[in-house]
Amino acid sequence: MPAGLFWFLAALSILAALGVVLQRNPVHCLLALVLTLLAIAVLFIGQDAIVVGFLQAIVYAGAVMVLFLFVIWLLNLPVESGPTGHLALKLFGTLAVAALLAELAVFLVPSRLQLKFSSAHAAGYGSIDALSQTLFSEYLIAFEVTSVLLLVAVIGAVALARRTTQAELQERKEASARVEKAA
Amino acid sequence: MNPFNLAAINFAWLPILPLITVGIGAIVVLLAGVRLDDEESEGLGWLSLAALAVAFVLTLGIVGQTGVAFAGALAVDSFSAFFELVILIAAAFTILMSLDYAGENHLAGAEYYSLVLFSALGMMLMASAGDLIVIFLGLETMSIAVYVLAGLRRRDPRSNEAAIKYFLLGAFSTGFLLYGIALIYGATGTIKFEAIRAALTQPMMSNPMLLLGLAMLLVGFAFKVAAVPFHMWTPDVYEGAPTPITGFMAVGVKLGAFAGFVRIFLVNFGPVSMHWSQALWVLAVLTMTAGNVIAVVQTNIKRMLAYSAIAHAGYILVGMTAAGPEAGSAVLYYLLAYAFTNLGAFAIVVALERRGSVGDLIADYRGLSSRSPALAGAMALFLLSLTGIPPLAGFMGKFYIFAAALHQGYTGLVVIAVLNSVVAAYYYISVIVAMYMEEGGIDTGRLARKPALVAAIGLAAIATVLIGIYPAPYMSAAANAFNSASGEQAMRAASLNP
Amino acid sequence: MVSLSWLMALSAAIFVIGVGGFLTRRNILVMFMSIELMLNAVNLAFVSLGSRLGTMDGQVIVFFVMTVAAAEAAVGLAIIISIFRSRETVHADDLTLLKW
Amino acid sequence: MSGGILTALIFFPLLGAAFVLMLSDERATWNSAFIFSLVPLAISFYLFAAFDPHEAGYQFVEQYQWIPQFGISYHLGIDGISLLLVLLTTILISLSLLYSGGGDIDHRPREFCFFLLVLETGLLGALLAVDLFLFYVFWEVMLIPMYFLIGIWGHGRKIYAAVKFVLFTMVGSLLMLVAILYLVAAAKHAFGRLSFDLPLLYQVPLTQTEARWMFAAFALAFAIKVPMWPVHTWLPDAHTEAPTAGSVILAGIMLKMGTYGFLRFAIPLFPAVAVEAVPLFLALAVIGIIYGALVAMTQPDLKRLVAYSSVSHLGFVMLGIFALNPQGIDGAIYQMLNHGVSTGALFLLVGMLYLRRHTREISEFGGLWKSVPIYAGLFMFVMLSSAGLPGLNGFVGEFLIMLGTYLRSWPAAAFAVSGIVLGALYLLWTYERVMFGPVTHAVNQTIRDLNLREIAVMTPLIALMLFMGLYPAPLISRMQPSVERMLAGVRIEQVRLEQKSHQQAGGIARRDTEKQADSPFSARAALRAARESFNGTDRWSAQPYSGDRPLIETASAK
Amino acid sequence: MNVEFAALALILVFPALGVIFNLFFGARLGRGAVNLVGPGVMFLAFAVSTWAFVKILAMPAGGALYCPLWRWIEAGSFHVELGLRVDALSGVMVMVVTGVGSFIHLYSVGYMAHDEDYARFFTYMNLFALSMLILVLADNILMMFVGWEGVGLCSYLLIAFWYTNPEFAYNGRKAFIVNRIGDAGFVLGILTILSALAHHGVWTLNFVEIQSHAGLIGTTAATAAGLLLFLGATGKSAQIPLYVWLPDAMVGPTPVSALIHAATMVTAGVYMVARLNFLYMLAPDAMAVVATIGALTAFFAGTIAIVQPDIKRVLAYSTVSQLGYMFLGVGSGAFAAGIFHVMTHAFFKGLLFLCAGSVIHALEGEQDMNKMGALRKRLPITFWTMFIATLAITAVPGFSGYFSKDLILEGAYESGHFWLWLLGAITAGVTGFYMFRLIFMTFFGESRVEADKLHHVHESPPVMTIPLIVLAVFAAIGGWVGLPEGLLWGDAFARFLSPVVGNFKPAVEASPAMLSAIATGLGGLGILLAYVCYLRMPGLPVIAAWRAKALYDLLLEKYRIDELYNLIVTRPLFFISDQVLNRGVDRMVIDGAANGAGLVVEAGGEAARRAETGNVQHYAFVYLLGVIGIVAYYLYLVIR
Repeated sequence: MPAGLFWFLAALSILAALGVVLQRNPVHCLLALVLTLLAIAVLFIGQDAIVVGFLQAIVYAGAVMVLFLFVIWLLNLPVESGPTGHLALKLFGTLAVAALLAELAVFLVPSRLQLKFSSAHAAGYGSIDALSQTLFSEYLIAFEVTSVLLLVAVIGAVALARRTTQAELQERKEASARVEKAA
Repeated sequence: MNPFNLAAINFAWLPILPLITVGIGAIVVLLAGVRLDDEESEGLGWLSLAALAVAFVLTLGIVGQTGVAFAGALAVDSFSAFFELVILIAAAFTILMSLDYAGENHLAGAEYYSLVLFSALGMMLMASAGDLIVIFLGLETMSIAVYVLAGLRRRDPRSNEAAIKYFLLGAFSTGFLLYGIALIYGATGTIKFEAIRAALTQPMMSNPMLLLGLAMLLVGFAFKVAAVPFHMWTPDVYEGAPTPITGFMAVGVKLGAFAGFVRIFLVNFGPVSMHWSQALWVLAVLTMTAGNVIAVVQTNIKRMLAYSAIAHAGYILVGMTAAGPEAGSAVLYYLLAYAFTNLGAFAIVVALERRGSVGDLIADYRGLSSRSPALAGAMALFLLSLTGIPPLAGFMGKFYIFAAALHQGYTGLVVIAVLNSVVAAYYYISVIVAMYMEEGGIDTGRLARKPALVAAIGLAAIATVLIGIYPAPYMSAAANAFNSASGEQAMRAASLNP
Repeated sequence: MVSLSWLMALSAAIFVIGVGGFLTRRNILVMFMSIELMLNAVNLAFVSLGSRLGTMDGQVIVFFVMTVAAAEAAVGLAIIISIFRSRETVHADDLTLLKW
Repeated sequence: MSGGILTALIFFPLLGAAFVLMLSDERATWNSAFIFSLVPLAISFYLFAAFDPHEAGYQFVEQYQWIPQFGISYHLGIDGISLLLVLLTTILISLSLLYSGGGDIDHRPREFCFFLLVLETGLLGALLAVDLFLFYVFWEVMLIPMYFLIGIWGHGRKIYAAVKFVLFTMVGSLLMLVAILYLVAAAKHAFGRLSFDLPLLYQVPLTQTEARWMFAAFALAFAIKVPMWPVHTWLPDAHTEAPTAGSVILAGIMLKMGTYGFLRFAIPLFPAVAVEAVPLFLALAVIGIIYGALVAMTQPDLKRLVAYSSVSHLGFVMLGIFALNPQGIDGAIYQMLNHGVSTGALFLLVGMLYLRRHTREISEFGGLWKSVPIYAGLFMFVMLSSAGLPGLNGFVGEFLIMLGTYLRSWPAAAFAVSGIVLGALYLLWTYERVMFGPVTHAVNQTIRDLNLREIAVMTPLIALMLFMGLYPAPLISRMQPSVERMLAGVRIEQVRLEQKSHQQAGGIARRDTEKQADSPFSARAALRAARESFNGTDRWSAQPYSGDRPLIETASAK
Repeated sequence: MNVEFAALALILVFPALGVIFNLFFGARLGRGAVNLVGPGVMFLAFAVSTWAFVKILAMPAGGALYCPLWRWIEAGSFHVELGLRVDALSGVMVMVVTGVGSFIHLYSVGYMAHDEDYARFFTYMNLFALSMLILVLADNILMMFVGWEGVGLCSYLLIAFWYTNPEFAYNGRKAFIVNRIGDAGFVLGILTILSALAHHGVWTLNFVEIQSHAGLIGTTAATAAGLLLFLGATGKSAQIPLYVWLPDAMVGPTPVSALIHAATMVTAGVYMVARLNFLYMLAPDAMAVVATIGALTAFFAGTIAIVQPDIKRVLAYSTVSQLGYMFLGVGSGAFAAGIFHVMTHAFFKGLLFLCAGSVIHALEGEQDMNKMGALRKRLPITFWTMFIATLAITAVPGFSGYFSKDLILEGAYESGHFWLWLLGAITAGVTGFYMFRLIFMTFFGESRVEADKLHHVHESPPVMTIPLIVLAVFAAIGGWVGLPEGLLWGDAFARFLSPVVGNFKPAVEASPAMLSAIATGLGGLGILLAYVCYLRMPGLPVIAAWRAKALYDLLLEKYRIDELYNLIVTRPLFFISDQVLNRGVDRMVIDGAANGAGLVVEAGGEAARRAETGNVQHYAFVYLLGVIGIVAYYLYLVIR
């Protein structure tokens, strides 16, 4: 990966990431996030992680983010109305984040960043062949688990978002009454 | 290499059969429940129990093994068996508690039971993981299922709120955990435990990347076990979640998390314990102290038990700080004792709770002993065990942990732990005070119609007493479990008198 | 070739930005997006480290992380919807029924 | 190995407790609980009779593996130090049950009997355990039933009192647990194996610092239980609010666990530190004696007054223990029994009064003698026993303690005698305000005198007071060998300490009472002198030192 | 020579049976049975005592009877064997106690005839006698202490016999407490002896054994022990500074006063000092203290007696004064003289009290001498017996008191205590004055008896007067066993006692006759003055009191010693107890610390709880702080 490209992508991804954090409109945030993901996808590909890079672009930046978009529209979210009531958190949060970044920076200077070993990329490194070979041998169990994980996610999503039953409506009434009373 | 040569990755049915059983059980429950109304879900519960029972039997086969399977992805040893068995028991208790609860509260039975099973599956994976990624995936399976379970009382704003808080912070924490895994991977070039252990040679030990990785892993697990200051979610989530799930979180999630925590730190990072035990020392002190001190002022029993769970995590961290074979088995034994006691306590909370969350206040327990002496007696038993009164299980656990820590020279830590126990005694006892020495409270309905719940309470009580007064077999089981994981490391058995 | 340090620094920067976003935005959805930032930062670290080490593990892990992220997204968004249904809000500081 | 008689003794009450829990009829509950408490009473009498008074070690020993991982065994045994306390325990529990069934406990009798019997198990277990872990288990087991007894059947600020009792006790006992664990670790270091067995732990070599810290932890735990000044403030509250039976057992037996702990554990485990700590403990004990008596004097509440008197009396016991000589320790053990009997009886009497008037305020009474002469007479008798009137039980213990203390440190004894005066002062003043003078409250004219059951409860205690006052020798002779054995370790340390101070003092010999008094050399010399000074016709010279069986004088006299 | 004589135990058994009988059956069986048993057991004990005493007399000098009982206490090398022993000293004492005691019991039958609590009264009386007999018969000092405390207890019970009067109850308690203060010293004294001997490997409390090992007790220990034991004696025998209880003890029934003041309790201290004469001989300093205290007490109490209006109170102070004489005697080394005075004093003081009781009985409880007078005719037996007793106490030659007091003063002078002798001699004058003041005010002059009582003033019944007559005989002639040396049988009493208490060895030569004359003269002067003041010029005392009002009030108020004690002891004690210790140290400091710790925990919990705001971002912030902390720790590991 040429250094120039890296710097460009690095700057882009950081700017886009800042965009996620700083913009008020959730849709704009989402777009910035997609931009970040794409920049990172290119960074992946630049490091011979071709399959993963494309997956990142297609599945992550594509499918997953669309899910977000649906939800934003579904909820019809308003633009965040300024930094109300959160100033202290914003200030101290930023300070803490800066502190963390400073700490990490100390760890990540080149002299401290020594790998155990470092080898040249074998032929086909990052290809779908190599990836699936590893995936289905050494990571067979993990791979199977992801299927379970996705199943769990589906069940969970359905369980939470399915139609409200009559009994639940009743319960909801009771609950809100109780909340009011508590308030 | 033929990628599908199963022998090359030493495929083995033994370790995965219990997992598969639980997974299939979950799917069967789900399918069977499709056409059932929420109120008729009790049969699904029994079905889940059957799956757990089968898995339990199958897990027994792992006891006594020592080795790995699936190219090191799964550890096949008594350690995994120990945790898997306890996790299965915890799941079974949770289901016993839920049989009536789920119907009464209109929870979606099929989803509920299958998620409990899936989450148990995740925990079991954590217990038997042989590499970091399986741990991570197990953790996620468990967590995602529990996020949903916490929010399953969909129309209860508290339940929603518990779910969202747990989810947000959990995902946030996942980031740190993953970051840690990445750094460990970078530092050692591998994510497999065996290889990591082999890599921890002298020059590697102070590799900054390894250390930063350790730090982030520590954070990730500290969050899952609810160690201070990563504990803030615990009371809110425990309070908001459906009570059986709270019990499941307090026991099962903690078991899974500690299984991973112990496996990674005590077993595999054991050789570099000097790089993490001091940090754990501080965490342990903070966790015990904050947990106990804040619990003192709670008025809601679930919240109080949440802080108590935090405090108990602190005691376990004391054991982990001590870092050694004895400490390892002490932690295991403690978890066993803690599991039964806490499950029993939560079962009683379930029993007293009426629809919604009426009956959650400590004040609601007033005069319980005259309305329902057996229930009050059992609750007192559990609370005393949590306090650490001999000869109950909780005491033996503490005793074991304190002994281990002292043998490693952590006298100061043990003294702090002991002083904390006194604070703890205060709030546990205040519940007993409410039950036995005050009047008022609310009527709790008839318990006799809930045989499953009664069975859960009874079994937990028996176990609490039994593990306490005859701890030797459980102690040796814990010791064997730990030793089989730490394997060939030249650590002598934790049974200290050969 | 770009030095590993820079890659890691980039990863750390994005990670920390994600953390910052999580801390400072009121909107749960945006907080969730910040978490996605953190995960991506980690992914970048995995790929970079894997690339330097010359093993495929890093990339495989990224694959898993993506799956997990997808699963989390599904569940997380479902939770957000369910809370929006009952509370009509997605602001983190409105969700303080449970406290103390 | 003796067929598990001690196990039977300990667990029979537990069996009874389980049985009682299954009953629903109130009368049946009381009766069966009482009967169940009679069995251990019988067993303890049998033990007393079968006990070999010449054997210093443990008798009726039972030992089984329990938790081999830690070298913990179920090891029971009884010796001269615990024998009489066991007897006291079984007696007082039976009497408490007998008394409580007579109307003192008016609600939830089933649970009451349950907890009382569980408490008996805990108490007996703690007394009989030879394994440190086993002891700790029973030690804590005692705590809980007592907590319930105070909290459920108590009066007034019962919850505050109960919780305070538990927390105070727990602070000490948990720190003791740390010390136990540390000690065991040291034992492992020394002997290569973990063991909680007392005889082994007695021999653990320790550095001075270690021993000091551990002694401090043990001593704190026991001092709280005793309770010594200044950790005594849980006691007045607990006593005052507890039901009568609770107070009786608390004062009569439970406090003795603290002093017993010193005798059995703190001192023999760390003799060197114990010897060092003598001045401190003598000072604390003396402060306790005077302080307790002074504070008792102006208490407006009868039970509170008796509670503070316990502080004073237990101060005497501690004084005797830390005299670290046979006289002091025999006296201390004896005084433990005395206090159990006398203060137990006092609490019973106060309870009987409370049952009639529902108040314990001294100012509510006056001139009671007129209406309740039997009660007044018994009260007088018990009060005199408590005040240490010669001829009654209290004096024997007090005198031996004073003697032991005097031999150890005469100023301590000089201060301690003031406790005798103050003791008489507050007791008599109380008696005067309650029994003498005109009847100031009309209601006091109509209260009824003791009924048969109450007299039946008091009679054994009165008999014991007389018997123990007039003929203590058979009791003391049973504890002697064990006390001597316990002191053997202390003496070595004492001599060592002296040698050290001799060296520091540049070899100037310092005369020490104990060493000279009981060392074989000087004793033999003294005996010779004694023989020479008598002409043999006098009855005093005929058998001047007979009966001192375990002692050196006899050996040399033969 | 020692002879075992098991019957000695009977001396204790009889009163003990009396106690048991009266306690359990007395009220049930009625007055007759009690009246029979109460005094009866005493006479039986008296009989046995007499038997024993006769056996002693028959034995060669130094003989003794003993009766071993059982082994009482043993602990380590220490052991106490209970045993009874009658030698010359205890023989005399036991005769006095049972003898005088019996007659007082007999007298009580009449005196208490109208009291409903007669059974309780005789229970106490018998118990009192029992205790005193234990004290006297004990062969070891610890058993002696049993009796010693026992009489203290019984005095408490008897003084507070009419318990419904709060003042009486208070006085009873005061007696016991003051006694207890002395007893504390006594215990320490025992311990001092014991430990001094134990240093040499000798463990004994037996009088004979202690005596044979007395050489092992150093002077320091002997002095300390002597003084401590004497502190006990000051309590029991009402000496400065612990005499305050005795005058207040007058509130008990009069026979009690007689028993306490004459025959038994108060003489215990003198008996103890005599019994331990060998110890005191080792400690001249202690002896000097004893003698000085004795003389001072004698004078001091005498002066108070001068102005008291209460007939029993005068007698009480006279008792204190006479006890002072006894201590002057034993403190001077004239042990036999001291004991001799104990005996004679038992006769005449017992008699005086019984007479006073008879007067009070006649006047239905009136004790104020200002409301008596001219009773000579109405109470002839009482008058004559009391007059004899007064002659005895004022040491009119020929009467018993003369011989004993004379010996004491002689002993004091001859042992070198000139000033003490002088004080004693002056006190003899004081004694003459106040005793005859009593006689004159009671039996002579104008009748000041209140009108409504006057008509049924009558002589007491025979059951009361017989003891008076018997005691009067002894008061008159009882002193003849100790005539001056060289007259008839000489000082037989001292000879008899000498094997036990040794012979008095004068340090200073003196002429006994002259000493006797001076003392007797001063006594006569006192009587004369009383005659002048109360018969010849009745207005004189009033004028004197008015003139020297301050002094008069001071005396009347007993030098305000009670008030002083109240101010410096009692009040501070109560203040410390309630305000300083109970409210201050206990509630505020100790409980404050304990509760404070609890409050700190609770406050900490409350504060930490507030951090749990419910806002998930706050949680994340805390989380982040944790991360920063942990990473910082590892950073430190890396860059260190």
